[in-house]
Amino acid sequence: MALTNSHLSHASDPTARPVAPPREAAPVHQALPTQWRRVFGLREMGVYYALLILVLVLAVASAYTGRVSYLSMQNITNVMHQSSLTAVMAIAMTVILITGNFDLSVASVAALSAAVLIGLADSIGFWPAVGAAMLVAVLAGLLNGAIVQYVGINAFIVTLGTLTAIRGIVLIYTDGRSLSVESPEVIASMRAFESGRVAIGLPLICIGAVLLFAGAAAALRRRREGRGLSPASLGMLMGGVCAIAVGAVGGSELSVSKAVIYMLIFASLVWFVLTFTTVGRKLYAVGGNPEAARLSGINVSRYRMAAFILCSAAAGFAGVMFGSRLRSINPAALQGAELTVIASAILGGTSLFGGAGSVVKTLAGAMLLFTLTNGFNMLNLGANYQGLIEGTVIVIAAAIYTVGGHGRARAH
Amino acid sequence: MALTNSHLSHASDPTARPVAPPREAAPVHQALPTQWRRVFGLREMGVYYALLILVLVLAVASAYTGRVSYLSMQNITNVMHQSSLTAVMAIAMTVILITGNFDLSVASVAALSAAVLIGLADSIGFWPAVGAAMLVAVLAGLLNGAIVQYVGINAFIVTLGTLTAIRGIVLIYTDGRSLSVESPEVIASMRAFESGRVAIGLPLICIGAVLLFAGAAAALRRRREGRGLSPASLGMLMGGVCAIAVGAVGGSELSVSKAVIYMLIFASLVWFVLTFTTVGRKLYAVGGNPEAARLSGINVSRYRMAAFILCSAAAGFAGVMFGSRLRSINPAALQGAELTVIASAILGGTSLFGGAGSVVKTLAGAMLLFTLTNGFNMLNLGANYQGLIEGTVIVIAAAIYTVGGHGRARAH
Amino acid sequence: KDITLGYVANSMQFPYDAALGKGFQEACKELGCKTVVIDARASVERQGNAIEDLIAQKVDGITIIATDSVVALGWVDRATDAKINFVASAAQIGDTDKVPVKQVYSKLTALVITDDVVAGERAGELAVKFLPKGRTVKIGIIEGAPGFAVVRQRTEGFKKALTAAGVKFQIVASQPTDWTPAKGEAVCQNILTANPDLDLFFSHADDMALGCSRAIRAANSNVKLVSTGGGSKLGNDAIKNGEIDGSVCTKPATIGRLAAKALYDAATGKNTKKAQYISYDTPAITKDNLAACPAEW
Amino acid sequence: MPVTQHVPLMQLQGLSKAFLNGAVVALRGVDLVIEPGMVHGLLGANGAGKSTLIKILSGAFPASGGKILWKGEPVQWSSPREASAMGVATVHQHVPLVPTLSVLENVFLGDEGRWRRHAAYRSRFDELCDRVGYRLDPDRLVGELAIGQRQMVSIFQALGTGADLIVLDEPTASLANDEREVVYQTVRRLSRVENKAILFVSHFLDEVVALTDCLTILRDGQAVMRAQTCDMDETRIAEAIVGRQLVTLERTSARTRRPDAPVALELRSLASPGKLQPISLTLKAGEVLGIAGLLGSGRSELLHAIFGADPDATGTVAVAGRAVGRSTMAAVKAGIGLVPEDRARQGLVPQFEIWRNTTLPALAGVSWRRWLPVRRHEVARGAEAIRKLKIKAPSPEALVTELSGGNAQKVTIAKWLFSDIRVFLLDEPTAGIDIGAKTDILRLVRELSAAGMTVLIVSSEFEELLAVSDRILVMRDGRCVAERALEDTSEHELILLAGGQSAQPSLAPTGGAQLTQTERPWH
Ligand SMILES: Nc1ncnc2c1ncn2[C@@H]1O[C@H](COP(=O)(O)OP(=O)(O)OP(=O)(O)O)[C@@H](O)[C@H]1O
Ligand SMILES: Nc1ncnc2c1ncn2[C@@H]1O[C@H](COP(=O)(O)OP(=O)(O)OP(=O)(O)O)[C@@H](O)[C@H]1O
Ligand SMILES: [Mg+2]
Ligand SMILES: [Mg+2]
Repeated sequence: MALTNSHLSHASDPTARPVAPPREAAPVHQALPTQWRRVFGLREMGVYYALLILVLVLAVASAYTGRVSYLSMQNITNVMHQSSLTAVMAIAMTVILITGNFDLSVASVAALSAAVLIGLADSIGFWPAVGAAMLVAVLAGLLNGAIVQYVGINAFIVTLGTLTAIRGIVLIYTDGRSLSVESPEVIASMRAFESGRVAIGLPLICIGAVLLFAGAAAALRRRREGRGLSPASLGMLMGGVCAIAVGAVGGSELSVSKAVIYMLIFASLVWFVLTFTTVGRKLYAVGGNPEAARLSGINVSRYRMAAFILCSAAAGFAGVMFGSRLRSINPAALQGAELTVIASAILGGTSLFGGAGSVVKTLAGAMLLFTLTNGFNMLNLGANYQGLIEGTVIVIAAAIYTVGGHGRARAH
Repeated sequence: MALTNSHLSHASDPTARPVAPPREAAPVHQALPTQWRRVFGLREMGVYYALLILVLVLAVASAYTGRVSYLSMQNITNVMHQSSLTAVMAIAMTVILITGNFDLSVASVAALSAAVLIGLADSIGFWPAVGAAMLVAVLAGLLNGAIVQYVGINAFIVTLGTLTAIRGIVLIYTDGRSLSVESPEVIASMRAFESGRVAIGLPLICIGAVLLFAGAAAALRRRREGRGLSPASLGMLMGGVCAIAVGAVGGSELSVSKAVIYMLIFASLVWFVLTFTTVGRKLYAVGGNPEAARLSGINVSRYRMAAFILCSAAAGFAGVMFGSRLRSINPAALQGAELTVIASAILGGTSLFGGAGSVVKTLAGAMLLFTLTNGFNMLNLGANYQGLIEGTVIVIAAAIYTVGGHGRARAH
Repeated sequence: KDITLGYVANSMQFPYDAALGKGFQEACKELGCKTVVIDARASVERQGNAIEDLIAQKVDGITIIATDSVVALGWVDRATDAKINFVASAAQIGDTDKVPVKQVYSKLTALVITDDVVAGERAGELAVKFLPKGRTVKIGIIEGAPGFAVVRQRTEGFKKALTAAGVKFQIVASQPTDWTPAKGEAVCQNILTANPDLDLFFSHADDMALGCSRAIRAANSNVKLVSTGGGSKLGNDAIKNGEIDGSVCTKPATIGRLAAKALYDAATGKNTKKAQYISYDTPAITKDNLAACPAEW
Repeated sequence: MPVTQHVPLMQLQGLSKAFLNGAVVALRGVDLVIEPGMVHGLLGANGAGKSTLIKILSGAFPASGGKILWKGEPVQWSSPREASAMGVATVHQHVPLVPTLSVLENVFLGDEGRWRRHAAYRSRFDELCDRVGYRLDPDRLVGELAIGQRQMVSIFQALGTGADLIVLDEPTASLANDEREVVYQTVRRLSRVENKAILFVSHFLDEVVALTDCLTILRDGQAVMRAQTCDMDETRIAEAIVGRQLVTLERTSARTRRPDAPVALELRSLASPGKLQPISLTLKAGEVLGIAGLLGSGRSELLHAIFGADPDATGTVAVAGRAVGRSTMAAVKAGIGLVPEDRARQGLVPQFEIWRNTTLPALAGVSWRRWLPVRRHEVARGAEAIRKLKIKAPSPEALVTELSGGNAQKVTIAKWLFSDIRVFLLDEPTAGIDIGAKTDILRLVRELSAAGMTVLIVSSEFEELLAVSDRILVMRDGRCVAERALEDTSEHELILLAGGQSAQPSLAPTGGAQLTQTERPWH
């Protein structure tokens, strides 16, 4: 009697924690629906749903006002291009937030790196200048990390300080002028590095095929083991179909800028490390409970340092992309971008208290924010109303996943 | 650390500090010298020392460069006047941080309240407009608090959203233009309300006398009980002497603007409530461990709501002061001020994770930041170098108290 | 007696403000006076505090790029009450909606300014040359940030010129940036996607035009790009390369010099006239007459 | 019994530790020898220094003096990493786990492998489950687990490393009987079959006697006794721990019942969806109700529902005939107090000193005009708590984070002693409390009841329940499955009932019990 009862409550209310005795393993046949529900529940998928709803609303609105289709390939790749800089920083910010820290200085570091690139490229060439810019960025990360971890000052105030100080250095370095590159070779390298478009039709079809294959393999294996379809394999199958469809429709004309490619590569790398390696697990552990991590023999300071350095390096890379894109820099460049960066990460469900966050969702968060401004521009919404709408959408998007899921965010 | 657990480890980062915090306190016979050491140690007094050092450096520098004396009464009252708006918001921010929340929207709320004041004052008169402005601010606080506490969304993302949305409302309300007041009566009321100067020579002497008296009484009582001088009574005695000295030297010429008076009154009120009342104790408990507070019969949501409302009301009041001071409002007014506000609180040692913070130290933090810019202005430091210096000083000031005191983060 | 003059920039991070400060300092050096330069970092409050601090230092003259024109009225009053000469640079003092530019606030020593309505008109006149005749043309406007008076003034002048030339036009998009090239690029990209048949972009400043030109090139579009608030080094280069079709010459350093001169004359009693209106020529620039506008910022 | 090797696995020589610059001395020269294949019991009163010793030998922090020899070699580990690399695995008292990671990942948290999703982890986990004989869902988030399950996770964690020395700091304090049994079997197998050395800390003397081979008793940071367990019995151990004669608490058969006492607490179909089935109950003033059950049987949920801390709860709670609102504030106002089971998470404010924590629920009582707390009174109350509950702390000014586990637990109890509380809800009040203090607390419960207070006490030690309760309620799966008057039951029966075997169903509820049949149709 008791069992039936607790199982009933199990099935009928996934959010309430069942009182099932912990001693018995959850019966396999019962685990499936809840797993599905969790994976496709608001808490896990909230930010994607929010993004989807926004895109739908904008598509309908633009169709209604008789403009060019909002969902054109060009517009979608535009949004990706526009969000690429922020997304790169937001991905690294996710990592730093996962470790339980905070970095307000990213935008300043990016500006500094761009300034170094632009300032040096003419004299020492593009690639050496990129090296110098990245070096400067990494040093900034070292500085941040060392002060936070070894002096032990709160990350918020440290990076607020370096935000100001590094912006000051940019001002000193540029002496309040806009810098630009002159040399045609450098300009050519920059263009090749950043703005060149890459056809992605074929690669997309390949990736789709791989996904389909992997998904089918996983599904078959599970079938053989007598278990049903898992959400992961369904996801892979669906993703594969989508990729192939988009690739086939877009064909060889489908192309994105290199910035988007870099962003996607960086995101995949970080996602891979976080999801599949022990380094990832340790990063989550360091943020989730630093004391537990320390007692398990994890070098907490080192992982947190590494996150700071990664974050600044990513900012440096964003700066290099920024510099190459505009081939000039003014001292106010990227000012205030840190809030957009952090907002992307948090919209993606990253916890400010460490221990939870996901790169893919952060990406969705960034896309959400840039889709919004893109939508404003496409619909030519009055400048005065944009702030109100943007703020409201942010809160609503956050509400979608918060209200949907009680309890804790998963670490990935 | 005896209680290591994910909740508690946030309170004092265990990795940044050694696990066994060397603390000097203890058995009763030892209590006196250690009490002194604690009270005058860097951890407790760090921000005051930082402020003192900064003022000394600036005074010497300005004397050395032969400019008007930095420590002139006029300059000191100027700094107080300049910091008053930020200080009012920072004090309320301290309360919200103590309860373990966060409010990024203060600057927008202040701008909205100023806009309402300026927009309505001509038609409905100054005081009714003040009422309307405060009402709007309180509503904004209610909105923030309700979304955070009852929908359960993270305060950072909510207030980032309302920061944007409320700024959008300001933009819509002002239609992107500067508003200003015309009516001479309103201008007169505004001037009387905000900029009027109040002679404080006599009150200062009175306060000094009261302090001296209270300090002496406390010291005598302790003497009678056979214990030595307590730091508190010494503080009161010294404060009293200083107040009388300043009052006597400044005489009847000593005056500060009403904004400073309001700020001081607000600070004293909040300080009193936090330090001496049950409400204050509960606010600290709510931030220190919300679950424990809840299980001790404290209505956590209500206290956190109240903190949001207080914060927005303070922002509204700051907006009223701002509007009265400038008698006009530009839609971009106070943009970015939230970071200064939060920086003041955190420089004052307030924890971002709740449960610790002190109004007086926040005040010192705000003074520190404004003394710095004031010093730049007085010393004619190259504008390019200001950012770098300001950032560095912020980090150093934070270092002073962090490095000074390991361990024991007390509630106040 | 030593003469000390103060300059409070809106934000030194804008090359425009920095160039104005450079011109100001150079002129002061030539005139033999000291300078105090303060950066208000785009905050009204900070600018007010800076002016208070300058008054406390008893400088002989102050010039500012007002962050907020209306608010600045109060500062002018306060400074002149303390018998300090005040010159407004690059931005009007007083309610820009109600007071014409040339009606200078009476307590000011001088207003040294680019007339932005006129600059907008110059851009409009330039645009007319590039626009096809005989049909309603579609125009996209790349605004600065909301809340700035110049945003309205430049658009106003631009439209005035088009109307005067009898061009039939439709503003299909008018979107804000925050005066940065990065936002300029994004906004142009989006507007172009939404309106592939656009004829011309009008940008409120060279900075956004720079970003915009990248977007136009990336889209392989041949939409024209006209800017105002030009005369910057990067902008002139872009005009030379044909990335921007034309702009309007502005000269912040000249403004700084003129402001310093006006303050110096007032402080030394050479010219105590109040409420002078000082402006300079703002010609439209294209590839052909770039030499007429040596870049000052 | 395996052969004792000549070189002991670990040897501690003159270990000492001082906190706060010498103001608190936790260890004063402790010697300890740990041999493989032996279960070494480490005993001592609260604050004796057991956890400190363990933290030192697991590398969590350095000693102030003394030496650690590992397999005869002096070692000086400066981080937990080195200790675990050498082969020391530790279950700390305050279960440090990562709440945002799954059970599986917590178990292999420190593992050095390269891949996070390695299939081997799952098989190793299954193996561990089999080895221990306890199943946990590997994919649950640790943050969602109850404290007992978290305890099991950290035991798994220690076992997963394959260490030579396994240190268990009060592993059973938050466990119920069944889980305890699992731990005992594991410990026995580890030492007997796998020849591991075990250092075992516990306040339960029966399990110490049953489980350990030899023991060391600490008192005030000094080892006061070393012995083979077979030479000792519980009474002697208890005396050595507390340093005085202990009077055992006899069962309450001689207690005076007050059938005419007024009804103090009444529950009417109190329920919480998914957690608690409807329950109705009436308690008289002065009555002590024990609640028995296994881990996760819903006992805590019941107390939380009564206390208004469960927002989903339905039904009514009435104190002295008046219905109480559904909030903790209303509950406290009505005179209900709750001592939660998880002191760190639910009981204490870490930034507060002992005195601030003690007075938190009843600030008005120490305040001038109910809103200005008088510090003098508060500190006096803190001192009073220290005296009354024998809390080992330098002064009321000590921060609660500086107390030993048991002493922190006492502070959570002290919180309610001074307020105007009529109904006490005690959730595992004796968890982690030493044998001496345990009797003190049980005696306190009796004193409260004698003074007319009503007490609901949850304990996994049924003996304890039998010692103080008038009636005992048995819970399983969120339901009340039985109710027994004290005279009608025994520990054996309670264990059977809690575990799900039906004991004679004929025994009807007695006393003031009002278990309405309609609400429990399955009975
Ligand atoms: N971080 C610390 N700061 C100050 N004192 C501490 C600290 N940690 C422990 N102590 C003190 O050291 C003494 C020993 O504590 P320890 O935790 O070792 O006791 P224990 O024997 O484990 O007790 P329990 O059975 O209650 O867990 C106690 O008096 C405690 O107050
Ligand atoms: N199978 C389970 N699934 C989910 N949660 C469970 C399960 N078993 C127990 N719990 C947890 O246990 C709680 C219910 O048990 P509760 O803590 O009330 O039991 P208890 O009898 O007090 O046990 P304990 O002695 O551990 O406190 C729930 O809050 C839930 O978090
Ligand atoms: Mg212990
Ligand atoms: Mg429980």
